Amino acid sequence: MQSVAQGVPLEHFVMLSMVLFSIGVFGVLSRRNAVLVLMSVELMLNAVSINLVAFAVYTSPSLFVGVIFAIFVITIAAAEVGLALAVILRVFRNRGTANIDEIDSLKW
Amino acid sequence: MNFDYTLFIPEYLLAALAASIVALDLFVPNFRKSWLSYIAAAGLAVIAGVSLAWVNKQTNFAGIIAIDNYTTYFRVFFIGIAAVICLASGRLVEDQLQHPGEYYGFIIISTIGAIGMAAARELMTAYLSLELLSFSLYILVSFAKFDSRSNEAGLKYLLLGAFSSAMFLYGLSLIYGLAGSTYYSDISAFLSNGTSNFSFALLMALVLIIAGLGFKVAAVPFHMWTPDAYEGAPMAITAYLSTTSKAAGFALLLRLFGGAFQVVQHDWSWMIAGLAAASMILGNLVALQQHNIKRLMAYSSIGQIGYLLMGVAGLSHDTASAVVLHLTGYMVTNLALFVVIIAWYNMTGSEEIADFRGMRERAPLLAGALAGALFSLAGLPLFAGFVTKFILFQAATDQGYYWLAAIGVVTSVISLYYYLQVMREAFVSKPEEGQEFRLQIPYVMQGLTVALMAGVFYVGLYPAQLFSAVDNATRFLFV
Amino acid sequence: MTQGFFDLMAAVVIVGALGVVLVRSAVYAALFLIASLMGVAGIYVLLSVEFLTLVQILIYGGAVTVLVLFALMLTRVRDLRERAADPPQMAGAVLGTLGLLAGFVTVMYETTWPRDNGTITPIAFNDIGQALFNRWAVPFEIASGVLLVALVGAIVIAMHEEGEP
Amino acid sequence: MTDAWVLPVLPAAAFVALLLFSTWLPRKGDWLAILAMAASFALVFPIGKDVADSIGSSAGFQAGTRSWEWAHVEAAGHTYLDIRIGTYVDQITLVMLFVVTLVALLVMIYSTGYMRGDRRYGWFYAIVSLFVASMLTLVLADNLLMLYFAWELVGLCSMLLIGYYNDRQSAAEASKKAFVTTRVGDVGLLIGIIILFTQTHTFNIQQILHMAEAGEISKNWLTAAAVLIFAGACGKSAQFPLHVWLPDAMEGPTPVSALIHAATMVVAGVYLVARMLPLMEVVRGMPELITALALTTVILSALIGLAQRDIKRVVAYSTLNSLGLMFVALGSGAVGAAMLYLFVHAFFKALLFLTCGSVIHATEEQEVDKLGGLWDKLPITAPAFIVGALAMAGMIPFSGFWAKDEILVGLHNGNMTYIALITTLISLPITAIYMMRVVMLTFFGTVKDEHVHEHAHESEPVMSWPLILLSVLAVVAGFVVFEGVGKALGFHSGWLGFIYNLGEGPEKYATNWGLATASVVLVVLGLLFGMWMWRGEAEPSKQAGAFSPLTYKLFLNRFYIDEVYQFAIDKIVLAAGRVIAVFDRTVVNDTGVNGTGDATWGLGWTAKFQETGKIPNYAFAIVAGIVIIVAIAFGYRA
Amino acid sequence: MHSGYWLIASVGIPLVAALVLLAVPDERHDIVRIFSVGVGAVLFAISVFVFFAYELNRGGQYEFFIRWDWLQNIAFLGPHGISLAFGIDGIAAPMVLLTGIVAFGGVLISWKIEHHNKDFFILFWVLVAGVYGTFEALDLFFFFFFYEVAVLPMYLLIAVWGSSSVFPTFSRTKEYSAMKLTIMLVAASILIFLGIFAVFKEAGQGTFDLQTLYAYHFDPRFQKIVFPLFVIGCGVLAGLWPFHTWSPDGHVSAPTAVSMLHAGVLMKLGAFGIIRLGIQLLPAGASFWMPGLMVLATINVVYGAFAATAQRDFKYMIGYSSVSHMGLVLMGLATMSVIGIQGAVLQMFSHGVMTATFFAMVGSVYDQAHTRDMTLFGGLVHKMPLFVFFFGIAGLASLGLPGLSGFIAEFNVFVGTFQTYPWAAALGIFAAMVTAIYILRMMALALFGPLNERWSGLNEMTILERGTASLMLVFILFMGLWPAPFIDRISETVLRLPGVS
Repeated sequence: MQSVAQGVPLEHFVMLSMVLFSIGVFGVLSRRNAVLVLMSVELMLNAVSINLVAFAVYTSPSLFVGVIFAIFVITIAAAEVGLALAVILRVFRNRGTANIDEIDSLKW
Repeated sequence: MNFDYTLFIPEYLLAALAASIVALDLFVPNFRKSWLSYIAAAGLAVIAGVSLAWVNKQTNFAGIIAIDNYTTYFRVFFIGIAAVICLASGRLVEDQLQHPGEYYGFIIISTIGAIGMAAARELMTAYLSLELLSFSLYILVSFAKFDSRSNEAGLKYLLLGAFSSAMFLYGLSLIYGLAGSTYYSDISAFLSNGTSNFSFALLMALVLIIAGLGFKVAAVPFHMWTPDAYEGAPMAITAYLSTTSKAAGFALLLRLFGGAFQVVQHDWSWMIAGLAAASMILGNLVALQQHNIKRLMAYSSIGQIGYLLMGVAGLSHDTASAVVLHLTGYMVTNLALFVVIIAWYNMTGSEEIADFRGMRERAPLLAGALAGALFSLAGLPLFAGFVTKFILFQAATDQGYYWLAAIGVVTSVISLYYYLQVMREAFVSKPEEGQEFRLQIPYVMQGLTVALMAGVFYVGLYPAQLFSAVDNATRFLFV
Repeated sequence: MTQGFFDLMAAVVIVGALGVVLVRSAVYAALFLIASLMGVAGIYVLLSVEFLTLVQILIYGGAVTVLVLFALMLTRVRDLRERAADPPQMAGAVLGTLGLLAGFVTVMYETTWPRDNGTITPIAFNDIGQALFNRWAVPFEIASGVLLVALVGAIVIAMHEEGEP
Repeated sequence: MTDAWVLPVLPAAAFVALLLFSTWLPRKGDWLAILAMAASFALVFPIGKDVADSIGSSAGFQAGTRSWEWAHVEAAGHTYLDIRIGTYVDQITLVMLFVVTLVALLVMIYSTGYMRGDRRYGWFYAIVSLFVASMLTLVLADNLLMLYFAWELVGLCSMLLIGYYNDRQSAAEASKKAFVTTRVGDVGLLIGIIILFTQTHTFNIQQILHMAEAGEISKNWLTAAAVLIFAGACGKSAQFPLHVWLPDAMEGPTPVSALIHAATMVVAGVYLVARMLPLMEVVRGMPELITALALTTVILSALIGLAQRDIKRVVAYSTLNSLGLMFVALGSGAVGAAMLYLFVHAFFKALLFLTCGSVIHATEEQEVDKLGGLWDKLPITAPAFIVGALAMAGMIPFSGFWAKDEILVGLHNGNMTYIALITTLISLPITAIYMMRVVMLTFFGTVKDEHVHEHAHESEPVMSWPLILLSVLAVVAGFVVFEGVGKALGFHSGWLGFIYNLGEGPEKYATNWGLATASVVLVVLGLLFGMWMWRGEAEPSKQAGAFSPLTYKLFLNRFYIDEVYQFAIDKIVLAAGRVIAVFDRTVVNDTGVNGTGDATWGLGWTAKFQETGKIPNYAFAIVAGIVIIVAIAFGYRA
Repeated sequence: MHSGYWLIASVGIPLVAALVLLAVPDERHDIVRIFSVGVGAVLFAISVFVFFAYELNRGGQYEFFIRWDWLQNIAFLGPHGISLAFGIDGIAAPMVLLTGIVAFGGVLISWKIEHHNKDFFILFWVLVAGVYGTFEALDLFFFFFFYEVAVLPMYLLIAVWGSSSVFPTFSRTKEYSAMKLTIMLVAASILIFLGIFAVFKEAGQGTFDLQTLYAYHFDPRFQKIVFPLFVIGCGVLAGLWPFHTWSPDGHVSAPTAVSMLHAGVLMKLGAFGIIRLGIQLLPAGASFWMPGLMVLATINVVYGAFAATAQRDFKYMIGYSSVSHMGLVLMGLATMSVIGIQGAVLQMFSHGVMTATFFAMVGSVYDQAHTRDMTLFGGLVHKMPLFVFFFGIAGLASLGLPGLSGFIAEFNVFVGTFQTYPWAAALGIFAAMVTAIYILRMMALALFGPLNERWSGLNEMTILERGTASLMLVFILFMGLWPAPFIDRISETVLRLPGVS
């Protein structure tokens, strides 16, 4: 069957993923709420998946590891979110805040 | 293509053991929870024995997972560490933690992840194993649910871990994009055809991968989580963090860079060297300032990581052997030290170095082991540290890294200072009034201490067998 | 026309992502996240891996977002708004990101991706299944292990103990 | 009798025996020491006979020459180090042996009385034995290293004996002074020896002398060596400027002073110079240097002697005086004269000290101002002392006269300028005066302290007999100058022929009547002046003292030389020490060592604050790390 | 029986003793003491035997040689890669003897230790084992191994059993001194560490065996680079100026036995290392750098002597005099001449015995008086004549009195030095005079003169202290009166040293 994306070069996808990744990094660096930091990490992971899939379909379709990898990445990401939220809840219950810059009793 | 699932029997056994421990937890009466630790340890010991069956068998599963001496070595190694940790945490878990079953379960499962990291010859598997280990550790670190420090540590570790593993993944994706495959062998084959027209992508990928793994092994500047996680985590888990997770990181590092990236060594060795230098200097300097034994160990471990990275920088068969040897010696020493600390902590409930005072009077055995372990960490002879460090540095020098070796020895002198400070509390300071009485250390702890110290002396005085075993193991890294 | 579709989707993704990292209100951020992730799903469509598209929509559009919203509720983010990061932190964030981006751009312009023939070879559903359960069975098992650990762990951590307020 | 080594070994053995067992021996074992001493004294004669016989024979001076290997380093024929133990005997040695053993023997006998009942009687005899043993070794040594060996031991023993009364701080100080001062000279001696060794690769004295005379040693090194060795001699023989220790040396028991001044210690320097004289004469200007210093000593000591109050101190300065004369003789190359003076000096100086001893023993008082009119109280001591005094003053016919006359002749015949001769002559009356002063103040004139005078009593026979014997010797010893006497004693060609037959060819005693009369006149004048000055209440002396109190004080305080040295030690050596010590602590340690440590510590302190505990910062660190590495990598690649 | 087992025993016995002591219950002080004295006696016997059984004229190969391969044919290590190779030459022989003497003396002196004497002796034996090993090891790795073993127990030995002291202008806590000592010594060994790496890589023989490495001819440029590492690294342990400050402070704070072993033997390890690693391994570097060492050594000698004159504390005085005397050792080594180096080794032995005596004596008076300020004493001779006798002998030995060990050693050094560096020799002899000044000053102050009533309560030395002192005295006299046995052994080896004239 014919793909719908003929004509869009690989670079575009890679560029997109890179931008998305950077935005995610920015989020991690700038956000204060643990949950939002987590969201930013999700963005980064999605960037990774885009990369993987794009490479898979463009350069090595014979052994499309990228796609499989992307599936796993998504899975792990989901699991990560679940676990993280549990921890965040636990922290919130003990300290009454989810603001990561207020959570700095351990330092130096 | 070989799909021999029997290769994973030890892992299946581990999984089964974990499950059965969790199940047992439901039936064991509360005042007998310590049984769990013994059962776990016993099971682990058995499994370690089983996994010895693969010695000198060099085979692999679909080219994804290699079961060779390297894997076997680390299998036994990780399982052993897990067993020690289980035994050592018995009293701790009873006193402070809920859900002992899950606790031991996670430790055992994480071992699978660690073994996977050592065994994987394929990026995806390596990544998943790494996540398996990390997840278990995230949970274990925050296992002391009512201790806000534990939660905080867990949160930091988790968020930063996710962040850095995203970085790692991105690096992997780039490598995949370049090589079109995730098998180490393919990658290495691909890279050996010249990298001129995508060298920047390659460098970026390498940096990201090194960052991810650097985070795992806590190399400066990716080390920030370490002291906090160490301090927050339950004592036994701190020990686990400083042993298995680091060792697994190095297992993966060696396997990956030996198997996939050695052909482009000149592209990355200087990065590792830089990290090594930074780690040695920063870790040992900041350790001078610590008053909490866990944080002290955290920084000292950062310094030790620096030494090990020195070996990775000049990666070759010799250095790999040297690295694994030092890793082993360091881990044994570290375990011994942590067993002492845990035992003392169980008795006194304090993690402050200042509260080690009078250990000589109150627990001579612990004090002696403490001294031995600290000397070993400082790299003084009779103990493991001297020999392994000597061989490691010599190996690095043979690769031409004189300056790294120089930094290494200088910083190890600095480390001697703070180790001696700890020893001073234990031996010179007298116990407070009314605290002079002898403490009754549980026999488990005494046995562990003696056994581990015996190990320290074994490595320190007659490393020949161990070294040749290691040499056989690392031989398979570069196929 | 496909190029146009790509641009659209890319725009959605980027805008959503920017929303996630810039918007004050945590809830809006969550919604932006959904948008962005859906955009990514679109990208998958464009890459003709429908299976991934479904997975993306199900897991992210469903599970993850809901979880996130729950978390936001439970942690009662103050009137669901967040203070802006203090200047040094923000400066650091900007610098770091720009540096990284610069690196990426260099990579972009300096690299010719090997074996890139500019065309997509679509991957069939059942091939993926085959691969997943034959060749990649072991990673699959490990992944399941990870999920299990996460599940149990989340319960153990979040579970309300007796004697706890 | 070629086994001269027995002489020192006997007293040495006595020393060991006493050191270990004296506590359990009857009489603390003094008899052991005395027996050993007597034995070695007896052994001197066979040796002397051999030497006397060997003079004519072509064999040369082989008597008593023996040598054993002590330490030897040799490889590929090249000898790196060859230290031997060996004895060498010739006339000079012989004289020394005779004097040392005899005086020591007498002193020991005398001490049995003087030291009776002392707390550390056994220790005393032990050390005296060692003292003598080392002195004998010194004179017998055939190589410089062994000589130095004995030299230092002599110094040690003298220190121990001077500090014998160890409950006196003054004694401790005096012994310290003696040792350190002589040590200054010893440093010179040691360097000199090393120079000679590095130049000649041997320690053997005779070889060195031959090489020196044959001019096989580079002139500069030779000069250096000669000067340094002479410095050593100065230290031991208390020549100016290293003379300060000798007068304090009387802190020790009087018999010890006798030993030190007469026989064992101070003449070591004279012996050394006499021994090395051929070497010294090769060096241009060396004799002049010796003479000059010697004369300085003579005048200085004579003047100081005038003003001292302590009877022993006066005698001590008279020793300086005599030593000066000996060195004058050596300077003018008159070895025979020097040895003769040494010979007779031993007797009358020992006599003087022992008599002093018995005076002190009798009165327990040594301030001449407190004594007086003891003539009738001490029938033996007094005349004995006077004999000694006259001999010292060089009154004819006492032994001192002949020896001194020899020196004058030597000066006259020698190539020395007349200044030397004149200065010596000037010193004579002064000597006479202060000797007379002591005599007058002690034994005549009015009694100053009734109490002292009352219970003064002559000391027991065991102490008196040595005095008498010594007095006789002090009178007659001088007659050996006459060839007949010498022959009678069994020396061919008389004493001087015997002594002089050292290669310079025989030289007869040539009386120079002019000099002789001059000296006699001067001495008599001096004596008479002394008598007049200190008669009765000693009024004139007081007036003299009052006439120029400054000079008086100058004399009394020994020209303040000690003070100068004390100052030098305190303000230079010790001060330098303090400075260095402070430097060491503050700069080297507190700044250098601790500074490094503190710097490291500070680095750690500043570095630890990167750990802010805030997740965004940690994340930033990661990103920053990545960016930096990437930047380096790309920059390097581009 | 293989003669090498004697050396193995000399290292093994103390280690085993330490292990055995681990098993002794804490409170059984008596067992610990008797056992330790026994071990000390055995070691002493072995050392004496080894010294006298060392045969001359054996072509200068190492005697009592024994080799156990430890790691070989693995990684970068070829055959005999790292082997436990023991053997002694004419230089090591006297050092072994010295170790036996001082160790035995130290044990006797430590009899009266009450506080955890079990721990004390464990550490003590480890220290002794390290010292023996260093003198006997013929493998670069094990040389360094034992070198570090000897440093390892120092911290605890000083910090636990030492004494802090307060002086008018400053104070020294035992912890400070112990830490400074340990850190400085280990820091110095860094240089040796690096030097060893460099040598191994340069030689490329795949072995640390010293004899193999001696046979290899290193490139002179390389030697010039690496030699300073060894000399300074070892020099610090030998009290090389300006890295000497650990020594006086360490002595002041250390317990008696440790001071004895430390000044007596440990400082010699440094000088020994300079011979083994410096002169023997890198002769070209040696001949290039030795003038520099000569300058430092001369500073050592004069500086130490002067600093000693200003001290009021016995141990400080002895400490600085040690600096001065070790300076003489370095001076002798720096001459690169037969007599000089021979004198250096003699001085190592002489200084070892003499200083050990010093510290033993000071300990015996300090234990009673609890002060070491010599200005507070006076007339000790009236209460403790024997003490004064031994102390005096040691003092005289240190100021180089003939008949005692010090003279022959210093004389050799001076002769050797004079041939090439007359100025240095002159300064050295001058320093010997200054030594006389401070030694006699100390004696006049503390030992002689009227008795200071405050100390009328002092008693004579205990029988064990007398034993120790006599033991030392025997050897001081032995070497002073009949140095031939030493000189023969030493010179035989020194003559074979490369680059020595």
